[in-house]
Amino acid sequence: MVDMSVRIGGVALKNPVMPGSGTMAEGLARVMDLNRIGAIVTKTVTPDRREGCPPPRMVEYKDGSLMAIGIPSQGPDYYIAEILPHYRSFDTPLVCSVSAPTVDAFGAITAKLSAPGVAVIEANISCPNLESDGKAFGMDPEASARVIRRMKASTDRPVWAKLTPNVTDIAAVAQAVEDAGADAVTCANGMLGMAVDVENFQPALGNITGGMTGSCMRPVILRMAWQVARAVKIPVIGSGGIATARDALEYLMVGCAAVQVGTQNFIHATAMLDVIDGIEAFCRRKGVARVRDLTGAMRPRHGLREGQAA
Amino acid sequence: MVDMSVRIGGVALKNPVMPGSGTMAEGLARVMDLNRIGAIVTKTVTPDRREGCPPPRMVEYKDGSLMAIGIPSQGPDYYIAEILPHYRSFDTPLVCSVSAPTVDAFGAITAKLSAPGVAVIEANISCPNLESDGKAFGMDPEASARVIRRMKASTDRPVWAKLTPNVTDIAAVAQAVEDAGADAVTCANGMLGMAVDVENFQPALGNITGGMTGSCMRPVILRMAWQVARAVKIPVIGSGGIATARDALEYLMVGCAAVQVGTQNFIHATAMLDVIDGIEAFCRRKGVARVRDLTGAMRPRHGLREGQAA
Amino acid sequence: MAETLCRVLHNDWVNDTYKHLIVDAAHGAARAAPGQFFHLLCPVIGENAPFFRRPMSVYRIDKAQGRLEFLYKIVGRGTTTLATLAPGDELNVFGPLGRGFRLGADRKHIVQVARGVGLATLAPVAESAGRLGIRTTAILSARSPEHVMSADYLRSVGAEVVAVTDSEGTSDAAAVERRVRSLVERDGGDFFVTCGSNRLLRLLQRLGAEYGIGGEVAMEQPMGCGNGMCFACVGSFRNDEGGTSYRRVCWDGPVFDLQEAIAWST
Amino acid sequence: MAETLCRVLHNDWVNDTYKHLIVDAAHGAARAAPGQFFHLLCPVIGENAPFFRRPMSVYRIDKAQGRLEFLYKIVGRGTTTLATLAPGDELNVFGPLGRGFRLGADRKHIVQVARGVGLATLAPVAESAGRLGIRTTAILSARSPEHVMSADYLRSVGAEVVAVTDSEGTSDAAAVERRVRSLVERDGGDFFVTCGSNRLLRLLQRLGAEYGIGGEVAMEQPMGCGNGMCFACVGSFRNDEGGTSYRRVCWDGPVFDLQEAIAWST
Ligand SMILES: Cc1cc2nc3c(=O)[nH]c(=O)nc-3n(C[C@H](O)[C@H](O)[C@H](O)COP(=O)(O)OP(=O)(O)OC[C@H]3O[C@@H](n4cnc5c(N)ncnc54)[C@H](O)[C@@H]3O)c2cc1C
Ligand SMILES: Cc1cc2nc3c(=O)[nH]c(=O)nc-3n(C[C@H](O)[C@H](O)[C@H](O)COP(=O)(O)OP(=O)(O)OC[C@H]3O[C@@H](n4cnc5c(N)ncnc54)[C@H](O)[C@@H]3O)c2cc1C
Ligand SMILES: Cc1cc2nc3c(=O)[nH]c(=O)nc-3n(C[C@H](O)[C@H](O)[C@H](O)COP(=O)(O)O)c2cc1C
Ligand SMILES: Cc1cc2nc3c(=O)[nH]c(=O)nc-3n(C[C@H](O)[C@H](O)[C@H](O)COP(=O)(O)O)c2cc1C
Ligand code: FES
Ligand code: FES
Repeated sequence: MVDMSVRIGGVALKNPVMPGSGTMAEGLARVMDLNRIGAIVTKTVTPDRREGCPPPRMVEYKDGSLMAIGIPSQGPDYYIAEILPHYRSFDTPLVCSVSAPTVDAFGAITAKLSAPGVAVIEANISCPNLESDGKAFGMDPEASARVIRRMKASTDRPVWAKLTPNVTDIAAVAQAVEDAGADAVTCANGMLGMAVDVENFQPALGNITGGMTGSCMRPVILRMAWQVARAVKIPVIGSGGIATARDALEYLMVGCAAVQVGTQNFIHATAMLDVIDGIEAFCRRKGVARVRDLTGAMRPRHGLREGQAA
Repeated sequence: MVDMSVRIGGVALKNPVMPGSGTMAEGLARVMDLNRIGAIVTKTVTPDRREGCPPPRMVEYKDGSLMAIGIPSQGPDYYIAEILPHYRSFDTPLVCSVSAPTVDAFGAITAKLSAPGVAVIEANISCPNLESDGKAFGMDPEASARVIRRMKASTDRPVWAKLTPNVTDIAAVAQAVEDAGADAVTCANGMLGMAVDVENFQPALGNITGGMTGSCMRPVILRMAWQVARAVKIPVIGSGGIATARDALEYLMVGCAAVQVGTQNFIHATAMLDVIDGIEAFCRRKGVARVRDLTGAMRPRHGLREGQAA
Repeated sequence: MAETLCRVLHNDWVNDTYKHLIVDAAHGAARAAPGQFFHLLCPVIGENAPFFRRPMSVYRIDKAQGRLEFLYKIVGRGTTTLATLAPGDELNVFGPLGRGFRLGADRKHIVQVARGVGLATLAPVAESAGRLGIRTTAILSARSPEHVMSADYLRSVGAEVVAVTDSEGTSDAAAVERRVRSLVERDGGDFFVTCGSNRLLRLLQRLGAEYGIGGEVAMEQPMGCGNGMCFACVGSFRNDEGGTSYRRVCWDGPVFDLQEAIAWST
Repeated sequence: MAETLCRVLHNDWVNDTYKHLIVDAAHGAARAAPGQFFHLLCPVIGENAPFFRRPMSVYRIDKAQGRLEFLYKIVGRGTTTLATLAPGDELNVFGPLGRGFRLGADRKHIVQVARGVGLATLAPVAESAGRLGIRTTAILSARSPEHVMSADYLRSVGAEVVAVTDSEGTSDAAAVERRVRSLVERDGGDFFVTCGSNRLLRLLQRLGAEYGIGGEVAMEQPMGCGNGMCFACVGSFRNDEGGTSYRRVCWDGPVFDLQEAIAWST
């Protein structure tokens, strides 16, 4: 028996696998038992109601996709009235992702959504589509820290900070939010990208830029998760290009305590179950008693293949 | 007849297609006529001799690769004695890429390599493998500007600045090197990534981190090229995930004057010829008389597909 | 709703651009309703590497034999590799998904107007209507008589079929309008269903408003998840407040109220 | 050296893990030398999506008929999809690449010791030596007698063949050492070539040094470009200054001086 449980910023999870915000919705419950996953993470809610980005919203690549959805949101009241009840019947902790245009508004929505049934508030300080050119709070350590401090003052729930990968020094942002009191960091959101419809000399996305996600981004985001895990003491949740247990193991070994599966849920709705089962099978095969022992289990390469290196 | 010629920072190129530094070598001349491409760009030379990164140096993905080569360099004297002569028989301008650990050393190697037969010096301020954690001059606008100023003072050749994509605000770095006198910017080098050999609990690369390149990075680097082209007046050379003419056209349309083909040269050694021919065929089909008219030809989307957007 | 590995039983050309696919899918077939769709994991072969699944309406549902049928047009990467499947091959099928047609038993005579891939989507409506004892007239619009598909099948389930084609000059808007008016005025047509053409959608919206006749339309949009999770498939729809809002074609549709839909210029 | 679309003529199992591939490649065949390799663009099929090409030594070169032959072991993604090719399919082949064996005409008796895929690499050496009138003895090491490949072919080109196998207990280092010593001491063996085993490489290095006999070894390393451009394929080699330096297996090799090579622990 492998102990699959982990503790992330004050919350006990039965296993380290959960969806990325915005990559699951009520429909998932029709496909699988949400009691099996580590946490439920809902789509980011904003204070205002918004429609999101104009279509087309998606460009496909061989090993990833570029999506500009924006945050279609119906506001916190709707969330409490309509979304929360869907998930009340599961014993899986619910992580509510929030975003807002100002520090004040981050505080207000956090307070409002600290409702019964919400276990954690995840701060989406990183969504690349909201502002032009993708500028976001998460690009600035100071601004990120301000958001988290205000959120911590507005709730008794643990606060997770979801970082943007569109930065020079992601470890610095992680340290700033840790200092500001974040209980965990999620690393990371989609990377800002774009595509051109060359036949028509126009942007392929209605929003021009979008978030690049899926397997092909894993090497880049994994490197960031490694840098973050070495910089902070709070748990790190890896999110970027996880499609299989093997991919999740990479994140755990570089120092993550848990992982979020995103785009892959769109291709195989039960992807998270395969990831959970695969991690457990790996632990069994390798004699790892507790999944949390995998966190940071990567060791330096022994005996370089060719002896001395330059 | 399509006019395929372009001018990049003072140099006339017969067409806008050239290799990325470090993705061609003498072997390419055995496969194709180097007179056909817009420029020859040689592997980065450093002042010292170095062996480069320990193997394994490569991890493959479905639509890109992660390579940690480092800069195996035999120094500028060797370059002048052994590398330059290989390319003297071609009438294609030679771009010599240089890198160095200090601003002074950047100046010195630039002066030294402003040898007969060298048309342009490209500053590799972005190589992600040289310093631990991938820190590089190119991550700091100030440091980048200092390097370019010193190089401009050390040579009468045009200087191109090759940016790193591992930054929050690539447009700011581009503006800094433009102000420092750069004649063009190349956008961009590989993105820092890593991979884990989970079976053996160790990094998959001898160097731990490496540069992620190939098609899957195109959406991200293309977005950066677009941001850079809007921020500077000097020509922008796009480099990231170009495998076909269609890919190159994306870069031209977002504002690039030329492109560099990298990883694809490893898969199809004559990839650049296909890109050149494909761009020319596109121009003919669309009635574009001069390839330079494609630069920045992207227009806003007309009539959003579904009427009014939020 | 589930992800199922099905066995391909048949995958043959119907004409020069369409193929007819039959798979063994007891579970899916048992649950699928007209207008619903399945999200198919098309194979990856060389440069044709579809990343997401591809949505396909159910064309026929054979509950008795546990078979699902699709009628599809080869247009791009996914449909190209789908076309390579041979009997015996496996196909990963996710569904049934979406909201199908709501055929109230109080309808008397359904007028369906379809073009292109819309034929596939509307075929099960005729079959269902037949079982419910509702009269159906299917106006099938196509490029040429060879491209009129499934007329025999529709007749076999009891529908009256009117084929109109570009090559015969019978498919223009005015001609179709005359047909529809006559079906309403003389034959008691009291419900419109349509799929596959913006021009025909606009026509039926106008006539529906004029005659006060309700209807439904099956919409298309490129899809990510097909299951309401990614919001990639939105299009604009008229809302209650007199404006428009985005709705998910995969989740709120693909079948929408005729008058709420907005013909997207594609 | 060029990129050529070849037609597959034959691609069949030799035993449970190896296949024998023959392609029509007039241009490549005319120029390839023993020890050189081709860089093959293996097809992309589903999850098996090799990104770079895969290097394969020429196993046989039939200049008369313009054919190239490869003998390959199925180990991963690229070789798995390579194995799906059927006669008539196309294969994109790039080469010949690399530096092959240098068989000076002054050799009298070449002793070649190969294991695994090394058999493929050394086969053309025997053929070439045969044509140059140089005697060759090939010690073929394998898991079991069924895995000893190409013994007949080697005999047909004039080589003497000694098969040693794990299952018969004849392949251990001591046994092979006795064989080689005897070939040198009694039969005038004056040049070593080897491929496919670090253990055998070390053995021949030791015996070569002891007897003052030269030799060459074909090395392997995962490759990117195969054409000296990416520097992905380096390994450590002894250099003139008594140290080691990285050299590109694709460009400086794959055939290297026996004593300069360092057995990489794989
Ligand atoms: C609910 C639903 C039901 C459908 N039912 C059928 C059916 O029964 N038979 C049938 O032949 N087709 C049907 N379609 C359309 C079918 O899904 C697309 O033709 C298919 O996804 C194209 O995939 P591809 O990889 O071959 O093309 P791609 O290479 O992805 O694209 C080729 C072209 O088709 C366009 N396209 C891609 N996906 C869609 C889409 N989902 N809708 C509209 N245009 C698209 C692209 O913009 C591009 O111009 C349906 C679509 C939906 C949304
Ligand atoms: C110059 C040269 C000539 C070769 N000639 C032959 C030959 O004639 N017959 C033959 O069967 N094989 C030969 N090989 C080995 C062959 O290239 C590899 O087996 C093949 O590339 C593996 O590809 P794959 O996609 O099937 O495996 P992958 O899925 O890429 O990897 C499977 C395993 O093989 C290892 N591997 C991958 N590539 C290589 C490589 N190039 N060298 C060593 N290990 C590797 C990987 O690390 C991994 O452990 C040669 C290699 C070289 C460098
Ligand atoms: C369609 C889509 C919508 C997303 N919406 C949100 C969101 O609302 N809030 C958020 O924090 N992240 C959002 N994300 C980011 C994901 O949660 C995840 O961090 C990212 O996709 C990287 O993981 P992946 O590569 O596994 O998809 C979204 C991603 C996608 C693809
Ligand atoms: C193996 C390899 C070696 C490289 N070496 C250098 C280098 O020495 N100097 C440099 O400026 N860029 C180097 N690059 C970056 C390329 O020039 C190019 O900018 C990058 O690969 C992105 O383009 P691509 O996606 O087309 O490969 C190298 C890239 C690769 C893959
Ligand atoms: S396709 Fe994902 S919500 Fe419709
Ligand atoms: S494989 Fe590219 S240099 Fe050898």
